[in-house]
Amino acid sequence: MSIYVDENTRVVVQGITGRDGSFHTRQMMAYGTRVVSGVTPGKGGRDFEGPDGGAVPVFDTVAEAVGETGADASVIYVPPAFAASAIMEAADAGVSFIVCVTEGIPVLDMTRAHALARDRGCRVLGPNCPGIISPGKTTLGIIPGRMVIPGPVGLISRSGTLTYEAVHHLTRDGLGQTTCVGIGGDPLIGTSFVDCLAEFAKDPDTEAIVMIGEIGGTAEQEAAAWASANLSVPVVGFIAGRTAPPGKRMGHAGAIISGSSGTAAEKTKAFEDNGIKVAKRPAEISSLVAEALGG
Amino acid sequence: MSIYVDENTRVVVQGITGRDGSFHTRQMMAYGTRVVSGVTPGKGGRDFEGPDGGAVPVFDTVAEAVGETGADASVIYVPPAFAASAIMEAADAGVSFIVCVTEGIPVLDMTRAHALARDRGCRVLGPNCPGIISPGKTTLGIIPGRMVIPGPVGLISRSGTLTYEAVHHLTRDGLGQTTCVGIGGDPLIGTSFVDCLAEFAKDPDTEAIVMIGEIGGTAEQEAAAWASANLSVPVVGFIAGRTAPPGKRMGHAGAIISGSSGTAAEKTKAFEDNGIKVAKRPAEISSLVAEALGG
Amino acid sequence: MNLHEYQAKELFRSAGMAVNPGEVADTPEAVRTLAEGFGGRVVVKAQVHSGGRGKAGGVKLAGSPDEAAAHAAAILGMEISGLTVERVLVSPIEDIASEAYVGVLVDREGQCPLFMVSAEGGIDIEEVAATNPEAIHKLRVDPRYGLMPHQAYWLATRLFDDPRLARQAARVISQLYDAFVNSGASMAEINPLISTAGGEVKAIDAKVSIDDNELFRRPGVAGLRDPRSESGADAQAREAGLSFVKLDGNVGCCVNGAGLAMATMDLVKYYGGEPANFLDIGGSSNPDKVVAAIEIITSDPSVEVILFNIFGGITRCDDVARGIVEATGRTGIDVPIVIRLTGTNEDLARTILADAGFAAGTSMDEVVQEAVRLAG
Amino acid sequence: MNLHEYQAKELFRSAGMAVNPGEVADTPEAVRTLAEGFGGRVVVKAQVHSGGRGKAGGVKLAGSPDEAAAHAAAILGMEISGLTVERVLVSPIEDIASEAYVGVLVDREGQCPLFMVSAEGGIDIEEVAATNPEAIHKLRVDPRYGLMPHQAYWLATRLFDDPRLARQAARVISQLYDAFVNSGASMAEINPLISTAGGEVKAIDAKVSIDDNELFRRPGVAGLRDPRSESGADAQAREAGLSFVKLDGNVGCCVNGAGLAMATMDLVKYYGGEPANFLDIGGSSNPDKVVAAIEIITSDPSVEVILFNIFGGITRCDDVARGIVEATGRTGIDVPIVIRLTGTNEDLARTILADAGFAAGTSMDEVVQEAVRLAG
Repeated sequence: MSIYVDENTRVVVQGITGRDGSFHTRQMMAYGTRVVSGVTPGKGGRDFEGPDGGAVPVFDTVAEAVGETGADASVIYVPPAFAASAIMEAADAGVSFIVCVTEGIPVLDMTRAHALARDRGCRVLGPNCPGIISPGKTTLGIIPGRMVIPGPVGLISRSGTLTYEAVHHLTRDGLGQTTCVGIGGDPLIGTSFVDCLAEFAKDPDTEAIVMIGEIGGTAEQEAAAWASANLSVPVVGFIAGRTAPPGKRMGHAGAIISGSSGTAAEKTKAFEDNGIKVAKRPAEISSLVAEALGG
Repeated sequence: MSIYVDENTRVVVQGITGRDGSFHTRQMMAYGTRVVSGVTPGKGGRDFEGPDGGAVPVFDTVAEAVGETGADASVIYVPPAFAASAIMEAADAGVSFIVCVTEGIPVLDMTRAHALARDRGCRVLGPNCPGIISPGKTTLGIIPGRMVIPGPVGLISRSGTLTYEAVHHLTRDGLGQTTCVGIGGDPLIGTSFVDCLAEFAKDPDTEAIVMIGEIGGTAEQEAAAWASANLSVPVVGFIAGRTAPPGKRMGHAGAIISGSSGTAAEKTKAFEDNGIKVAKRPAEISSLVAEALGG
Repeated sequence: MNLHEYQAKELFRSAGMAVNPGEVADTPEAVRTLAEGFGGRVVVKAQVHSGGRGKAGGVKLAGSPDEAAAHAAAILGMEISGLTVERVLVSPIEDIASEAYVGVLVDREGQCPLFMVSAEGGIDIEEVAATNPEAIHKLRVDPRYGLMPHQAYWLATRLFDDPRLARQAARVISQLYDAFVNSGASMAEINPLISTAGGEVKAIDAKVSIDDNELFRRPGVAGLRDPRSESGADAQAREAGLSFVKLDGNVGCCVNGAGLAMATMDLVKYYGGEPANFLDIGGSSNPDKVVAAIEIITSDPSVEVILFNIFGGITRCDDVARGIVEATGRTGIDVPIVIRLTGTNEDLARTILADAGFAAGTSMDEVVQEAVRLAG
Repeated sequence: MNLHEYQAKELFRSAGMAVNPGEVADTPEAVRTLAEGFGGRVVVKAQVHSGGRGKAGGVKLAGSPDEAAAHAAAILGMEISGLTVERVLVSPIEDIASEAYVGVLVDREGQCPLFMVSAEGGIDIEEVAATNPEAIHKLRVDPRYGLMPHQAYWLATRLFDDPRLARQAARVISQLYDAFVNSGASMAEINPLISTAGGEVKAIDAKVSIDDNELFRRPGVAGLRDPRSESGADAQAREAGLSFVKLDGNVGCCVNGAGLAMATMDLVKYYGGEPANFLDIGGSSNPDKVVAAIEIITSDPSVEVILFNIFGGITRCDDVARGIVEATGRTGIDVPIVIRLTGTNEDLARTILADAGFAAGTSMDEVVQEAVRLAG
């Protein structure tokens, strides 16, 4: 099983005719994702050409795309100035799962977008996230399909390429994945570690979980406590940013140690206190998972 | 039984130290209403002197008043510039029933206040309404207590003095009331005819219902349809404004015929089509009720 | 409070909207000069608060400055729906490719702003609603979020197929919403919103009604009131804080409470009379208001009788009685006054009135019948 | 982006807030003149982006214009937390009766603006939070409604018991919220918000951080950036669209992705080295960015080795390889470069690098160990 998305998920791509949107739409379609429609205001009525000549209808608005093609999930590749609006449009159109890849959205815009998504009972993944992939089934976002294989590991991460690094080792070691979720590096994200843990907890195929965190905020600490209280499967953790200085934003808008809170040490301790083994190097994640599954 | 409020309702008065607020608070207390606290920003810590020397504590904020005195209903007598804010404050403080007497609140303010009340699951009566009285139990607002007596009639009205006129006849004819509700003359009101009908429908003591409507909007038409589909007790109606010209606001902000819709004829027809007897004169209301109860 | 077209357009312009140019003038000569400045081909439009302006001959196209001046001479001073035209708006004639309608008002049912748009613009939207309702698209605005960009765009795509026009229209719609909210309007509309042959979208006619309850906190908007656009009685009522609507009958009515005031008018009619007005003195019981009410009612020469119907709740009957005595003492009232008083301080009121030679009934029906009889 | 105190105060003033007067100057003579204008008794405050300004001697009270000039002479040019003081703010000394703290920032957990206020102002709020957390009152603002008047008033009553002061503070709090939202801030604070002996409430010190993601649509705010407040490398990185943070080690790092970049730094440390920087070239694979990255890294004289760690997803390894070859060809790099490349177009990248004489590993651990070894 997979969480949030699967081979039946019907995807509308917002910003499908843009540079990033068109590239990743083709990648997703090549992987098998059911991209049923696209949206670019002003380009409604055209067809987007997928790989192998497949055509995807383009609409002016998400409401039309949902109405005409029954999309239930959206992936957003629009520039930061319009991305929060794109989330609100999707939520308003009745899409129930929204992946927002865009980085650099003003945080006050996101307070409103998240509020509307909550009002509409709609889940947002991200923003500033690589998306979600369920090996062999579907991918929404930008995670390269070739680096994953199906298997028993659920993976949740705040980061993109660091996730690839971890998955790379897992896959090489034959430890396939149920679903890999990049929750995003922004301070305000729609889907938290705890949200994903709760989904993985309901998935009988997920036998171990990897959580890749980083400095900033308290999401890892909350996830550790939740995991300890609610999960029966083993969890392996990693925290990036042990050498990050306080008060400096480390690339991700959310990766910042404020005062003395949100440090890697604090998060590592929260993991360990709650029985989560913490890898010291990315490469070690895979061996800890193998151990946990073996034990 | 009564609807919405009864002798156990704990009332906080917003604007208790103002001219109207202090007068009507004393009137309410004299009638038996449990006024447990008052709010006037900047006057927290004082006591308001009720009739018979009873003292009511005054707070700076509704949150404090609710916290300290367990108020679950509020009556608002603050000027129109601050009244929508007062509703929002009460809704935010967890008050579940709010009576807003104030007339002249900007309608865009009310769009926000009603939205917050809905978000907080809180019922607003009014604004621009005389309030609610349950004869012998409690009164919230400005309806004079001496004109009502307990009995089997539920009364709902968009108007103030016209309600008094109707109740005057009922009382004189020995037809007492379970509850009289003035829902208010503004275009955006928190409690509709239908809301009140649904409450009266649950009250075994209410054996007949009077609906006093006026021109403007479609609330009476909806209420008539609802009554016909859901009510087992007889309903008597009255519509004010048969001689009102279109496009002119007749005092109440909500009493305006827009184009050809919202006319008294339209509403009278909706009443009659749904089996509601319509009085031609206010004085006739009482005799139609007597007939209905007798029949 | 209604704004004139030129005022509404100025409001829209200050929200950044593309509005066709225009200047107001109150003499044919000034109109000629403006027409010259606009290149000669102009439209001259009466600035009055009336929907039937065009049909009444208050809107004319001119091919030259001379023709514009001639039209202005005809329109200025014209009576439209009882209002005298004091000013005209002069605008260059636009090269119209299509006309749409965009309006926003506060919706009772949704308790929120409601947009109504139609690709069929330039005509009476009520007519479109009656004959071709599917041509009108509606959208409710959640006041918690305001008009969201995708909503403005969706509305715009109902009006124009061409994405370049739709994008411009979406901007206009957002600006209309901003102007609506920021001016405290209860209604704002553009009719028509045109596209030009050159691919521009702009507002050609504008209508805005301001929520009277907003005026206290918007002195700039309140200052747009045109005193010449309301009658003396209306202005006096407004200043005195009375709700007043002039009607065509001869029974002058003075009542406390809007619902009771309407019911009183209806009862006058029921008993065969014709009410001369709607007048609500409100909940307060200030004798000055009663005096003002009597002055307003008696300023109408049709009035044959004054009917008081007071049900005292907050309103104290004695205050009303004092007002009646004061007003009748101050100005000689030459029509009969019939009075119904009941409720708060009724007995005291009766004494005050009796001392001044007035009787007062207690039954609304009886007193209304008496008034109708006296009005003949 | 942090604003200077004087800029933040100007922002607050334009929101209508009561802020104590002040003017900036960059010479002792100008400070003397300002002090004279303010009546002699002034405070002279260094304008640098640093919290420790007071302790570092950057804030001085002066009893006379001469003393103010003398303080300015000492403060101007002073180094505080590595930043040179270029300007001072001169303000009259206020007659302070009480000091409070008011701050607003975006709360991760509530996903909304969060106010923090304390009647204990004028001191470091983190200290209050640590020693007396109950003295801090918090309030979340629902972004759908904004800060509601009763919320501002509730916050104000946490600060001042006197209703006249609380009313003024409520106004300041509302204005702070408006300034926060309208400038696209991520944090705005007043510390202290004082009451004077005369019963006035006003802001004495102000701090504002702007969300960098807002700058594109707020040219006015973006124009407040002080180029002298950031290092050349920081400015260069910002202009090239790179995320860069200078650190104290000697292993220069160039990585794609923030998480991987942090993990790379951590691994350097794990193997006994010290990272010289955090540098994320982002998801795009523009060779120019790689060139800029190498220039920034090599401008740090401490750097003994450059470590590339690229996991190609969207980033194409061949683009990075081209950037490396171009940068090394253009400017003579005199430190060794170790490279790890894996993922998209890895083979092509390897060929490009080999042609230019570079080898590239595939294991992050091996390459980091090699870099640490080379850095000595």
